[in-house]
Amino acid sequence: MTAGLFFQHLVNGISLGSLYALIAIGYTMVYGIVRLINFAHGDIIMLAAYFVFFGVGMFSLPWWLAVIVSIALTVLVGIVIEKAAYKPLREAPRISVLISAIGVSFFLENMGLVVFGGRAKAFYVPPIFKGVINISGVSITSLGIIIPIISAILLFGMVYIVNHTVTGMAMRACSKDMDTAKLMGIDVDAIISFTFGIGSALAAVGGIMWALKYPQIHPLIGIMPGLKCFIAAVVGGIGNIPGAMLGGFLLGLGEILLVAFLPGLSGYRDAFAFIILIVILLFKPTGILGEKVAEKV
Amino acid sequence: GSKPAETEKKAEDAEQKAADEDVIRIGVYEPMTGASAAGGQMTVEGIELAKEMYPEVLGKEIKLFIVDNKTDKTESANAVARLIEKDKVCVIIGSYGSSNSMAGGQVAKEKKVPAIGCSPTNPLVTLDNDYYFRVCFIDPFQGKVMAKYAFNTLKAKKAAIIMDMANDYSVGLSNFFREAFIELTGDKDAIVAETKYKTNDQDFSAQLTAIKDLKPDVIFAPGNYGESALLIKQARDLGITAPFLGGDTYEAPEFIDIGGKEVEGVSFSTHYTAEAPVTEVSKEFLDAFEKKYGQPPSAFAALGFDAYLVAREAIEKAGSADPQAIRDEIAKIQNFEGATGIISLDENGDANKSAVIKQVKDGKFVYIETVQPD
Amino acid sequence: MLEVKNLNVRYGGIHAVRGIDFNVPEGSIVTLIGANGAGKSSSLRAICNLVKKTGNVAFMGQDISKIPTKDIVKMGITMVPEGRRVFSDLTIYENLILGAYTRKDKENVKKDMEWVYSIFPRLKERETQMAGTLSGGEQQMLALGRALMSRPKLLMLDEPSLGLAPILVKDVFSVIKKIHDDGVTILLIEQNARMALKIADYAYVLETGTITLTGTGEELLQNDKVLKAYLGGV
Amino acid sequence: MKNMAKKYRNAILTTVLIAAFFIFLSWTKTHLDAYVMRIFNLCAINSILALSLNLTNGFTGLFSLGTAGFMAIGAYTSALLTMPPGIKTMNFFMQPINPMLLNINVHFFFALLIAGILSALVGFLIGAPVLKLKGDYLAIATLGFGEIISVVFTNTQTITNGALGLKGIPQYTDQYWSWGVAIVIILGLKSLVNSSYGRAFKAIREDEIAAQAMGINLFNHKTLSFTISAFIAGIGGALLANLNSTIDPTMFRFFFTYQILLMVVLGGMGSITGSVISACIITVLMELLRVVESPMDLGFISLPGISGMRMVVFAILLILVVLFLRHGIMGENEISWDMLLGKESGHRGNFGSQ
Amino acid sequence: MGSWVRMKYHGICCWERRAVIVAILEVNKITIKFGGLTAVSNFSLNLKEGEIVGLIGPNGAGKTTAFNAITGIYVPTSGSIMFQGNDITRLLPDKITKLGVARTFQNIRLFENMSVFENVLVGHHLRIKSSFIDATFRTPKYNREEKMMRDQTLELLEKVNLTEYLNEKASSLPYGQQRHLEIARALATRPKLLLLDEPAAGMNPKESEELMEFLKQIRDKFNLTILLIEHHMQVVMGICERILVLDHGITIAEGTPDEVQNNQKVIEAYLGVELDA
Ligand SMILES: Nc1ncnc2c1ncn2[C@@H]1O[C@H](COP(=O)(O)OP(=O)(O)OP(=O)(O)O)[C@@H](O)[C@H]1O
Ligand SMILES: Nc1ncnc2c1ncn2[C@@H]1O[C@H](COP(=O)(O)OP(=O)(O)OP(=O)(O)O)[C@@H](O)[C@H]1O
Ligand SMILES: [Mg+2]
Ligand SMILES: [Mg+2]
Repeated sequence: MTAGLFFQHLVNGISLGSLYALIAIGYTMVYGIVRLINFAHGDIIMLAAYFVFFGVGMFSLPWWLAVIVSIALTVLVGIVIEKAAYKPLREAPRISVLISAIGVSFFLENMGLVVFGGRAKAFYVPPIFKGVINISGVSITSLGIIIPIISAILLFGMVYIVNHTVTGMAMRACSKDMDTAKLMGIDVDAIISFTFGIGSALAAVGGIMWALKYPQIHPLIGIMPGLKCFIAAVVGGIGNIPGAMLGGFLLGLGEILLVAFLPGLSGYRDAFAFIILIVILLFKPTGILGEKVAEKV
Repeated sequence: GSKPAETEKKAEDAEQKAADEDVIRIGVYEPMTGASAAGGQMTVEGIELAKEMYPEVLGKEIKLFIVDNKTDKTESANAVARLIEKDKVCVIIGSYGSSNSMAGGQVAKEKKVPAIGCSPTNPLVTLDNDYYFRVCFIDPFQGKVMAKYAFNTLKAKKAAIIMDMANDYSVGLSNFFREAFIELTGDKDAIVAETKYKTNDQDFSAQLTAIKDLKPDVIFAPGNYGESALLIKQARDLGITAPFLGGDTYEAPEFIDIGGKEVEGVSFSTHYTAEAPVTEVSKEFLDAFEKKYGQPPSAFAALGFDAYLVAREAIEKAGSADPQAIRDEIAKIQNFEGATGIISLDENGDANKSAVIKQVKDGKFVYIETVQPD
Repeated sequence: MLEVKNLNVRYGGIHAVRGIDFNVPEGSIVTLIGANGAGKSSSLRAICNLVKKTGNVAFMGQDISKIPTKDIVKMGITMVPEGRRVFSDLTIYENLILGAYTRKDKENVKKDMEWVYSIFPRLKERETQMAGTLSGGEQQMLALGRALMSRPKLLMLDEPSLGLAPILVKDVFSVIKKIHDDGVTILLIEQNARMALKIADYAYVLETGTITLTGTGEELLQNDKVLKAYLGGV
Repeated sequence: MKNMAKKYRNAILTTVLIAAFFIFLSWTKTHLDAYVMRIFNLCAINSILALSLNLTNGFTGLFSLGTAGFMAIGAYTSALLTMPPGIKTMNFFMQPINPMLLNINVHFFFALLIAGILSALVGFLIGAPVLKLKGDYLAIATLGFGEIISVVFTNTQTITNGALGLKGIPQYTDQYWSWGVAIVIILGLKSLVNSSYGRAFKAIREDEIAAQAMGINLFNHKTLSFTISAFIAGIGGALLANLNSTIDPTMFRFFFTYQILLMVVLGGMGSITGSVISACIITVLMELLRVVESPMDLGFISLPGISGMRMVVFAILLILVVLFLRHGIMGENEISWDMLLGKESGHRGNFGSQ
Repeated sequence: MGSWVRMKYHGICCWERRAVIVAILEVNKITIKFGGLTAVSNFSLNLKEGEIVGLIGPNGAGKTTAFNAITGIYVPTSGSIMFQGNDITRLLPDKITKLGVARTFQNIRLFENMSVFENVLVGHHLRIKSSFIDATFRTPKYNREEKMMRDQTLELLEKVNLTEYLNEKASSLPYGQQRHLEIARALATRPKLLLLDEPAAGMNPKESEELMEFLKQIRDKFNLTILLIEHHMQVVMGICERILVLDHGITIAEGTPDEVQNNQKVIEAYLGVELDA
């Protein structure tokens, strides 16, 4: 393999990995606080993309305004979903909430099919996201630079919120013991809504970036990113924000380099994500950066 | 009413009776949800248009029973069983996706009700099943057509294949292309690379980067139009200039929307063309479709349209709604004028049709040539 | 300050608290004692609206029986729950900060934290340790410290000496007294009935959900029945 | 003594019920049409699959999502063991089938058994490493294994025919096979979970550390539960393959597992009868809901059929049921003779002579 | 009363062993570290058959951690643990229980959704010889074992006065009864050594007294050796023959209740100036 080719693969991997990372952060946020595998996360990603699609296509908004409106709407949807489908189940066994999440996911996907139709549609890409830079044979798209930057900014933002603000502490407190959190005077419902809001906003940013990079949208578009990014979050240590970033990069790079070095195995690319996942979990059962919660008996 | 349930029941009975008298029942099972929802929906558009244009046969109204198969085999089999047993249809149209067709076909075969596939191009669909027919050509032919085009027209000596390994259509077609291309070039190593992706993948950069290095003359990449458009886009971003070739699934307006200027020059085989309308029906169909849906039809809509027409024709000839009689009539279909061309069914029940090759030029599908079957 | 009337708590079929009445006058220490499962904790949880209940609870003349927990806390009632319930994923420092969640006077929060650390130096040593890995007793200290951080008007303590070393039990009781001297009203649940009665102004004995005996701490300490049932009949 | 009598009474009642059920099965053969029959068979198969998942998730507290993968193993095994060589060659027209597989052909009974055993074997091999994971981590890892199996099956062209799948699998599965196997599994599972091993499983579910302190070997018991579950799933998959007559790898993906998980939760985690009831309900419901997709004529207004509505309605129903029936239809209880006849409830009344 | 004979029989074996006089448990200089924190340091302990020994010390002294090491939940950083001549330092908890060490937990850990009866039945599971196949097909071998387990469970529950709760969910029991149940469940594993982590926590003096009686009883009935962590001095001083005092993971004193009670170090670190309860 020539150096140029290798660098091309590396660039591809970083570009994909940062996108995974971006979405994985949202997953990890929600999971970390609410302990819920939000199966609908991938579908929220899809919705965000459709909101921009309609904003630009039907309401002729400028793209940046469409993006802002989409993020706002997505946050709203996220909060509504939480209130309608998860909140009534606060005291229920966790598996019930999980089923509810699967239900929401089915609902969004199939409602999407009914309302938007099943055909893949083209997503509008503003010219500034279209550029390709060529450095001695290695092509880098402008998104390949923009996405990692956005991911990094959001990463730091989230780490700051969760670890260094009182709201963040309250979020973590709720994640462990809601009753006692209430005894601290914390408005648990507000905190959880806030968490879902942030999670959805991250999903929206992730979804829009995804659609810009892969400008084809249909109602099932969120499923694979949803699953892969969840894996990324788990690999990094679910609930751990830098872990999500790390997991995303690992997965993105790993997938690309697998195909690069072992092209004969390109058919096993999807299995690869799961194999990484399982191998890592076997050595570190809570993910790479996940803290070992030694249960104190 | 004071006893709604009873009234309803009565109404149902009455309807049932009426149905026996002056309605001909045709069943449709297509993926309206699930992974292939798009294909199913496109096909149904064509079927519904056909029903609007030709609502009657034998002086009776035709009633369509459209059921969803969720892109799932078990559901496909359920759907066909339901159409036959509950809706009492005399002929069935569907389904997008060869694997769904096969699952449904098994039930149809057992119950001896004929089925007409619109676009399942896999040879296995009709093989060993006397009750399954189709109005499209099959993959071996399509693969050969594209191999010839690559070799003769594009003068390609080396080709790369990128296939959707979870999609039987893509796997099958790739295989036939490979065989034909190797035969034409006489070079065992004419296929320089064969890489895979999976339905719903969106990132192909790794596969493409690897191919770029091998510098093929053409790249054959059959698959769903959405993924394929993305794939070609990414290839151009990576600086791959080799022409891309594909199959009939490319022919959807969204292919160009998604691919934008990057899919310029992409060629593919398909079932018919508006520019060189093979038949009168083609023109008629095109106009009506534009009028109803406000956009040009996809190949699947056209095939759905044709499947309906063939079914209607067979009923007409059979003179009754007897499934067996209809089956026998379908088997005899020769030189039938459909929107996609002249349809003649061979002994397997496959349509022996010409294929056309189209290319994307200036954001439009442009007709290049017609290829006759051997 | 706190008036409880006809309080009932039911868990499915179990009628845990059966229409009890009691008062906590401002500036007093009132204790509830009673055997395991008598319904003491349930009563406290009901006051904070953490469990479904019927009956009336008034705090400083205001009806709080329908007010959500978080607002009750804002009004000045803080509870140290049974079994510590520290936030195990948070450090000691963060637990304490959350104790002051409803407070706006950030300046004083700092001072109060020093105060809490001076009462429980062990907490200071382990400031950045995760609360979940603390020993039982350390967690109890943290739970108490956390409650103090909210500067409550009424502090409700559910078995604060549970699992504490004797030396700490004494400390805890002296802290309780100290807090009380600072003007905090206290409602205390204790198994360690002797110590509780010693510092209590007034006491209620709870048996299977009903109040069977009341009196000042002194009185109950002398009471034969109490002596036998709760003080080990020495 | 009273207990002994009750035991005999229950055994007799069960036998009578099963006999009656088989008479009913022979009645269905002539009286139900093929469509209803298919659904009826699917009810049995889905019950089997739900029971498989319930054993790990409901009884042992192992959050496992690998069912679809184990089904795939069972389905392919049985398919390859029952398809005649001619059909196999026809299927494998792109790449010939592995010659070792071409000529094997066994009776359906053995095909089912081997399907179960092979699936159990894989379950055992997978379980050994991953069962040390807990909770959601176990869930995602087992989900991963299911997906890996599907990817592997897509790639192993000479064994599975890849994405093209297998067609023309003999349709051996009829109501006797499907319900017969279901009944055997129901009875076997009931016996297992009410035994000391079943109690050990439940203890692990309740509190692993305490269970271990009770001398229960976590690894052995978890692996046991996981392997039995894989065995059952493999048989379920085999029955499905021989009912559908065609299979491909995309059939056995996580969606399938989700659907089965729904059945388990709706039926009640840790309830055998619950799983069976809800598997039947959901299977039938999916068909009944087709109504919302066909055009409706309400007399005064006629609504066009909206395709896809069925899944929307299904999703909404699903959420509603979880919201309002969070422990499922049965909770952790069972329908038992004692309960039906008004004595103590099934799972509580199982202490010895008293 | 039938099966108490069996239990006694079991007991007799132990009596015979006692003649040999080996320490039933030998903890040799174990150290347990969590990251930088040394929870237990160079802790040694010798238990003779039939003893009741107390382990006390301030909060966070490392008592529970030492228990966890003995029962296999933590592996000590260094040192070794021998039980009846077997090295159990690195064994898994279930293996250790099988050898005859049972425990209760500081925070009660019952199988909450199982009945009281089932909780204790689970304690018997480790002794059964039938395989799961026997269990599924209800072979006579299994039926015999099942009946034996049930009988023994009923007797055990009678002994600890929980018969009236037989079919209640464990979590619905009053706290004190839950502690009793936890002990009963531990006894079902037929231990030779029983480790109790604060059994009297949350009990009032009256209940504590009853508990002491109960512990003495079961010690004799089941011929147990008991190691006990407790903060209630009344209990510790009342039933322990020997007491170890831990502070910061280090053994600061060891001796009879009287000795310990008057040890200056212990008073400073743990008891405080004057004993109250
Ligand atoms: N969440 C619950 N669900 C069901 N029953 C409960 C619940 N919480 C408490 N109970 C029951 O209610 C009764 C009173 O319990 P409560 O915790 O109030 O007692 P307590 O007096 O605080 O006892 P303790 O000294 O053990 O803390 C007990 O019988 C208990 O089993
Ligand atoms: N898993 C763990 N990770 C980190 N530190 C731990 C862990 N378990 C225990 N510790 C620390 O070890 C020390 C000893 O804890 P341990 O629970 O043994 O105390 P203890 O003597 O039982 O106290 P108490 O009487 O309060 O229960 C404590 O400082 C505790 O914080
Ligand atoms: Mg209490
Ligand atoms: Mg302890």
